Amino acid sequence: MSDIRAPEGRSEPAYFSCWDIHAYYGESYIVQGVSMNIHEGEILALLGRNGAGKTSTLRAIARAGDPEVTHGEIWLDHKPLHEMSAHGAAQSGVALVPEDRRIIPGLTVEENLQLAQIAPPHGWSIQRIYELFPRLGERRKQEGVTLSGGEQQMLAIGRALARDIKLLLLDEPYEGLAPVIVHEIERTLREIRSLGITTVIVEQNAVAALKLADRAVILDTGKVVYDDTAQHLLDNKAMREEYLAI
Amino acid sequence: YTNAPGNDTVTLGFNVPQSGPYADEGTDELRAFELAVEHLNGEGDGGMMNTFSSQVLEGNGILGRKVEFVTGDTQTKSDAARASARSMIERDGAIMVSGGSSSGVAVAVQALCQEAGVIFMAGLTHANDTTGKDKKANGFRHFFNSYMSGAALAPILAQQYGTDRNAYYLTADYNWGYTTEEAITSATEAVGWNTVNTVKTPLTQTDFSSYIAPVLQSDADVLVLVHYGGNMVNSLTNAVQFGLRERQANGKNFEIVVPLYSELMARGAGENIGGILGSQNWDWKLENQLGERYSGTNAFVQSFGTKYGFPPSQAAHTCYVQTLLYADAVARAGDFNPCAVVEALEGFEFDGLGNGPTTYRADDHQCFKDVVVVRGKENPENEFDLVEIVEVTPTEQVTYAPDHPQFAGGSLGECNPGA
Amino acid sequence: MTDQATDGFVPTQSKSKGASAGGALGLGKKDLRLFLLVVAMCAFAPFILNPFPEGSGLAQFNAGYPDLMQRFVIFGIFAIGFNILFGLTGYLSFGHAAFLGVGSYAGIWMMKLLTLNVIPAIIGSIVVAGLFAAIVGFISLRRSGIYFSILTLAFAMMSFALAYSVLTPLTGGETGMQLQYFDPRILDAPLPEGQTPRASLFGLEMAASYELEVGRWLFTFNAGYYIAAIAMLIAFYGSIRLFNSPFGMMLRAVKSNQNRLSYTGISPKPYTLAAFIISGMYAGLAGGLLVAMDTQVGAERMFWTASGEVVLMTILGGAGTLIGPVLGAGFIKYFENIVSKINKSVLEGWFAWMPDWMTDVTVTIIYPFVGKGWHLTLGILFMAVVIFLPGGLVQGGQKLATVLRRDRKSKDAERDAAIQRQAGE
Amino acid sequence: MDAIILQILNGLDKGSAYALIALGLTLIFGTLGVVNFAHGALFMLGAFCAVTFSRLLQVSYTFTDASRTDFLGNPLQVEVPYLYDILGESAGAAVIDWAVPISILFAIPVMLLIGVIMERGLIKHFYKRPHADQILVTFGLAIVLQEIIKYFYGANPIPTPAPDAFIGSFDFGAMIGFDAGSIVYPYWRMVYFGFAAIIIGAVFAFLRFTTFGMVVRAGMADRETVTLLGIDIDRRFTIMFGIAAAVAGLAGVMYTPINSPNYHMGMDFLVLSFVVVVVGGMGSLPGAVLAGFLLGIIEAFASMPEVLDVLPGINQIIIYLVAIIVLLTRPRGLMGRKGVMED
Amino acid sequence: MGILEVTGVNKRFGGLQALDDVNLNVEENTVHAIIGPNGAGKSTLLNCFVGRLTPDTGTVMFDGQSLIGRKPYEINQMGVSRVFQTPEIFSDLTIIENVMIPSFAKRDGAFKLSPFAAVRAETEIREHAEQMLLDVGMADKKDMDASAMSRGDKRRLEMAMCLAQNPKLLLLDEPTAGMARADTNNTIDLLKQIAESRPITFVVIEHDMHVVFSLADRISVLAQGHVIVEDDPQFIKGNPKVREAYLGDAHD
Ligand SMILES: Nc1ncnc2c1ncn2[C@@H]1O[C@H](COP(=O)(O)OP(=O)(O)OP(=O)(O)O)[C@@H](O)[C@H]1O
Ligand SMILES: Nc1ncnc2c1ncn2[C@@H]1O[C@H](COP(=O)(O)OP(=O)(O)OP(=O)(O)O)[C@@H](O)[C@H]1O
Ligand SMILES: CC(C)C[C@H](N)C(=O)O
Ligand SMILES: [Mg+2]
Ligand SMILES: [Mg+2]
Repeated sequence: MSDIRAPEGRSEPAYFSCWDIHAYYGESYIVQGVSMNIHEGEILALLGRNGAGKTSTLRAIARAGDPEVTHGEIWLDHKPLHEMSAHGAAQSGVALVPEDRRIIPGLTVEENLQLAQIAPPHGWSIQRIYELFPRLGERRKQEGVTLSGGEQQMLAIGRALARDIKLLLLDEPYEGLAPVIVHEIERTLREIRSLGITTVIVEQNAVAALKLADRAVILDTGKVVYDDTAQHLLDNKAMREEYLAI
Repeated sequence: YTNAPGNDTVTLGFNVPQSGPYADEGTDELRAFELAVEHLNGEGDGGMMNTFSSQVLEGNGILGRKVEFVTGDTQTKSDAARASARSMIERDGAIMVSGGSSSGVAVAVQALCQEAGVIFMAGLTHANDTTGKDKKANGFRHFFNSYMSGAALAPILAQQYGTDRNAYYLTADYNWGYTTEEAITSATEAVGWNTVNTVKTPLTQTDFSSYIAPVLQSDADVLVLVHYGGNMVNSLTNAVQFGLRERQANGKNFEIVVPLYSELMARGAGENIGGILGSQNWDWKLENQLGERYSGTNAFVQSFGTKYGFPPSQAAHTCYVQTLLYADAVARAGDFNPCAVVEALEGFEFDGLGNGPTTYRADDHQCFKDVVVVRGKENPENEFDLVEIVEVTPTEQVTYAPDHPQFAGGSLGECNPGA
Repeated sequence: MTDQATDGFVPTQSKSKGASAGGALGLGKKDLRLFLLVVAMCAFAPFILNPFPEGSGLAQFNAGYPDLMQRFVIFGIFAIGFNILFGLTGYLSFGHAAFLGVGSYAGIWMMKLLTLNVIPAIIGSIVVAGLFAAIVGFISLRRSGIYFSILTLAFAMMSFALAYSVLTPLTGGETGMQLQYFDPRILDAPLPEGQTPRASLFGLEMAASYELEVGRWLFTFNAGYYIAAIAMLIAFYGSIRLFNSPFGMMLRAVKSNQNRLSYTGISPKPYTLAAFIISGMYAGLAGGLLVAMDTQVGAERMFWTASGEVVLMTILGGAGTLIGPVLGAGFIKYFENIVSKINKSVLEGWFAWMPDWMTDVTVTIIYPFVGKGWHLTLGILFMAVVIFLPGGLVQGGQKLATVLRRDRKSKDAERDAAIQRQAGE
Repeated sequence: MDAIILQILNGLDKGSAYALIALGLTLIFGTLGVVNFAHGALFMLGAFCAVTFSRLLQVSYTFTDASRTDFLGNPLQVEVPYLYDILGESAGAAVIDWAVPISILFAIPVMLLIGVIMERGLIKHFYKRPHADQILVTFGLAIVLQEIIKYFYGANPIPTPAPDAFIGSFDFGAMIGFDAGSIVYPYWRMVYFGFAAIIIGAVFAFLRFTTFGMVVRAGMADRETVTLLGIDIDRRFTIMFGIAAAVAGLAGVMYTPINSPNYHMGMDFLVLSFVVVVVGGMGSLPGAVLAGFLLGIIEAFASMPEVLDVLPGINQIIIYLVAIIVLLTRPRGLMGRKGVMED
Repeated sequence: MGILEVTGVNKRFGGLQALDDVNLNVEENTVHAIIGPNGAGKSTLLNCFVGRLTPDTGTVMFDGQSLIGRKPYEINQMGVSRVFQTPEIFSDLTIIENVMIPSFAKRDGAFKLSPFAAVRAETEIREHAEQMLLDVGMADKKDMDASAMSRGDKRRLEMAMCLAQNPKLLLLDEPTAGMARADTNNTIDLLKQIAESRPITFVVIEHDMHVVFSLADRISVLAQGHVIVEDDPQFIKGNPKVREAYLGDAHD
């Protein structure tokens, strides 16, 4: 982890960096000093076993209320996220696609998308999202939470794209998706990268994630145990076996 | 006997509503109690102690014991009132409990005092039952009651509005409402009035419009509001809103009657009370307007008004009087023993306490005295001068036999001195 | 299976209660300790609640007189019962006072019709309240959440309204129901005219007290209180057992996820209904004891504010905890009965030692909060407790302890981080 | 027939009071998910805004009139409102006469401010807390507010009449061909009805034609996700609360001429308004309004003597009986949304 | 004669035909996988088995008895357990309590009034629950609150809860979604081992083809509410219909 430095001291400023974050759920000490740097337009795969703290790290970055960050700095495009509230961070360009999708009950598919376009800055038009996921267009008047699992996942990603984002945090985006759709989303993510959006992807399907990603970070019990290129990890059998069992 | 006082002090318990709708009435009662204690202890100007026909009180407390008091909140709930009274008796050693602003509370606390062996000097309670089916040997009521209201009002109603009237009743749907409705209907029917309808309204009702509206459809030309407190303020206000006061029915002016008046209610109803008849136990203008017979009134108003800056209500008056009567009875008996007090009060005849000559009847521990019939002023000069005295119905007319059907059942039992 | 290392992770505290062996009476060690503590507090309440000598200024704060001690334990029972429903299943009944009231009416009618002995009255109260709860529960439990609350509220308000008015012959209405010497009482000899009927337990009158004078202190040991306290201890014991039973666990599961419970093969409805009925019977017991201690029933004890009061007692003390509801009940009853009795002259007495102007200022400042202002103090305390002690008095205490611990821990973390930082540079 | 028309009028009017209170309550309770036991207190505070305002208009100086005496025989202190000096006696009196309607202008900012302070200072910390805690804290607040009012204004009702122009009643009967005087309706109640309709319409329009309502609903269902979409939900909750407080307050202001306000009028209405909201169905504004009118009309009919003769005492329980029947036949009240406060 | 027989099941949500004449026959003691694109109606079908939904038409027979119209708990008591797509657990209870409850349900039936028994004394049930947790690899967390679990752990917990009942038919809706690869493999092993050690039938919905092909004895493919193919695993991969509707071209 020698390339991780305090933001001030970097030679080449990373687009996104978080530095030594510690976070708690109440009493439970979960994120135990995570640091990482990502360059603009890169995709980083954040891997690790169940309970390693991946979700917690993403939530800490997005400034969700839980877990509570007690220490550390988070910078996105020279803006200090660690000083912001969740909505402030979101307006600065962070979008979290949470692991349980969090479709808002009581709202239709379309309303769920509209909701994302209330606060500035706006991203894709709703029409464009329907073009990407025609299934959502068909179901636009249906209550979001009655969608099938996969459809909900599409909606959650669509909701993120409806905002003009700089950093996309994807928590297990392939979970529960049929293989065809996984391909679809992979293609979308590549497109997103081509737009210059920086992405962190948490995924149990490590091979799929690594194929997509430029870099990989492995977490174990809340600490970074690996931080290097994705290709390197794909090649490093020992590492893969130890932390990913693949 | 229970809570026998020591040689220095004696403790009285003043149990009044301090929260809930009657809190202001309770506050006024408490003012009167404090004033009475002051006078008993020889402070202040002595108030009605100077005009009281019995002159055994010396201003040195009661039998030389300085009077102390404890207060409590009845919340106008029988449970809470009993809890408060029990703490006065069990913890503070009160030998007499007084106060209260409803019959529900009075009956409940009176029964408690009977059990515990202390004296209960009822405050504001108007239902017949307090000295009727629920009477107790240890309990005494100075205030008048439903029957007396009916008996006092009926002749004056007949005189003012004629004997050919159709009356429509809105009655509070609880015990006091029932006894008052019964008293007024039977008294007015006796002078020739006709009862068109009696409708019960819930205690918790706040908007009475849907009860007033059917009055318009009936052939009634009088509306009797057997309501008290907030119920009365609202039902009267609503009735006036519906134009009942300007209404003509059966070729006569439509009239509204409120059998039991109170100054505080009158204040709450504002200008709506103008011209409306009702009855009272006492009024602070009695002596000024009707002279000597009601001596004591001015003395009390003077000392109350000087201390607090406004004239006392009838609730304050009855509580003050009850305290003096208790102290006087102890002094006359020379003993705090409740049974001695009961004996001293039973059949006691007195004067100079503002109501004219009065008797505590032995059979039911009810005071018999004149009843004041009042009418709401059309243009009151200030917020304390809301009613004018129409007439005073003399004692004889409001007296009834102890076994009158409206008071049937129950028995005083024997005085209980407690432990 | 992979070994899921959890070192460095601090698991949240286990909630399972006193799972360890040891203890007696079928209770775990921790519960047994709590129970014995409560037993001791009940036994010595006349001392504990009367800490100030008679006649001293602070005697105003003494609560060790029979009426209030009885109320503490009786409302404790009421709240314990309410907590069985609300604390375990999460169903918030807003009409629980109806069961207390119905229990009281049943109790007083037993005393009127059968005997002045309190045993049949109390049993009658429990049975009738339980039956009433079965009906109300059966209907109300068809709905959940706020809909359930409003259904129970509606039943209670109907009970109140009817008892206060139309049912006056049965309930005494506004004046409440009292015993009369002429009540039939078929098991007792008839009372002579005018005699006051008194509740008793095989001849031991509820009002009977023994007074102990120690120096300037006066302690009252009241028969009624001890009988109510024993009932409370039994009720409390029952609630501990119930909390730790599989039944209690199912009730907590109902609260947590009813859906999962039904897909696990358990029918939630009979569990919640049973909890509702048990809780109604506790309320009935409390109602029965109220009439046993003070032989009258007022309809107001079924008004919605009375139902609200038990909700407040439970939350204030700590819903779902064993002892919380009892503390909450004590707290509210103390304010109702003690603070409401502090009047201006009492205040003046306390501060008489100050210079006159200071007495006046002090009394003027304090006066709005006591006496007729007791509601204000209570309201402020309600707010203070929820704001500063989330989870009520009991959990508030526990949280306070953990906050202290947590402070230490985060400091440790920061130190660790600082060390790491140095190492990194 | 005329009796029935009259009771429908009465029911509509009662209903508009219920609907207005329930509307404010459901904005907080059904939409923000806070069990606000202080809502009645807000209604009461609104009423006391009117009282306070009319007292402010009547701030007076005193002079001693030696020719008259007070009840103790001392020279009489006569009070003259400053307003008489400022505007002249007749204009001053006219303004004082119109105190209640004018005080709307006074009440709106005051109630908005109270609502905002209440939300910022207290309620916002309770969105995530269990409903039970919300009950405890708002009940505490309600007690505190009403005790403060009691301290300054006493427990007795305070007459606060409508302007003279609205005193008296309108003879509908004569207009639609019944006997004169058989169907009369007080002017002020008609004003109240119209006022309620306007407020209800305005709130609906606001929530319907802006995305505000959707955002707040979403925020209540899942606060965190909404924040993560960049929306400052706290601010919107505050605004919502302010609006609800203002609606409650205005309902209170306009109600004062109908029933003299007193410090516990909020508690008197509280339970009823909860029943109305729940019968209407949680989270549904139209439901709350509909239930308000429904219960108002049913209550009016239950208080007719003809009905009471058949079913004595039905007026005591009718509201609760109807509530039970509705809730048993329609699981989520008249128009409730699924999942709102069902657990 | 299968243990679970589904004939002609239709379910409509408003304008959407979610299930369109579904027929399915699950043989006893086999692993039957249902795959299909998102929104095909797989979860809806399971909902019709456990009493969460009632089909508009059609029959569902389990062990010779109809499941239609029965309450969820009755169906469970007949021996049908289900793992949900989004974990359904008792989040306010501890892990061990979560697993004890199903054991109680199995032993005591749908309702048993036992207010004075002590959970503490139920050693048998506790030990059984501990064993289940050991099986899914969560023994060390047994006293934690279930709400504090990570998502993968919640899924494993739910599995333990279902296994604790020793059901005749276990319905698994994406049991390994969100599970780490290592645990996915362990779960496959566990399910296989269970399938071998006792008489049990599995119906598995899964998008992870690795899991499907490791476990399934037979596979039904659902698309747009309709069973388009039912076959043995080896024939599924190559089926053009399946490739088009579900697997996509890239898959091999
Ligand atoms: N709300 C919470 N309270 C307490 N502890 C929590 C909470 N949420 C998660 N944890 C704990 O934090 C640790 C990390 O959880 P996290 O959800 O970040 O893991 P993860 O890496 O995303 O795992 P998974 O792959 O299973 O989703 C776990 O041990 C979990 O038990
Ligand atoms: N309650 C409902 N109301 C309306 N439509 C619904 C409802 N439940 C499900 N649907 C629709 O029915 C279809 C089938 O849903 P289902 O959840 O069964 O899909 P699935 O096959 O399980 O998909 P996935 O693999 O994504 O979980 C979906 O299009 C969904 O939107
Ligand atoms: C006279 C009043 C205070 C009325 C009261 N309700 C009573 O019963 O007496
Ligand atoms: Mg995760
Ligand atoms: Mg599914």
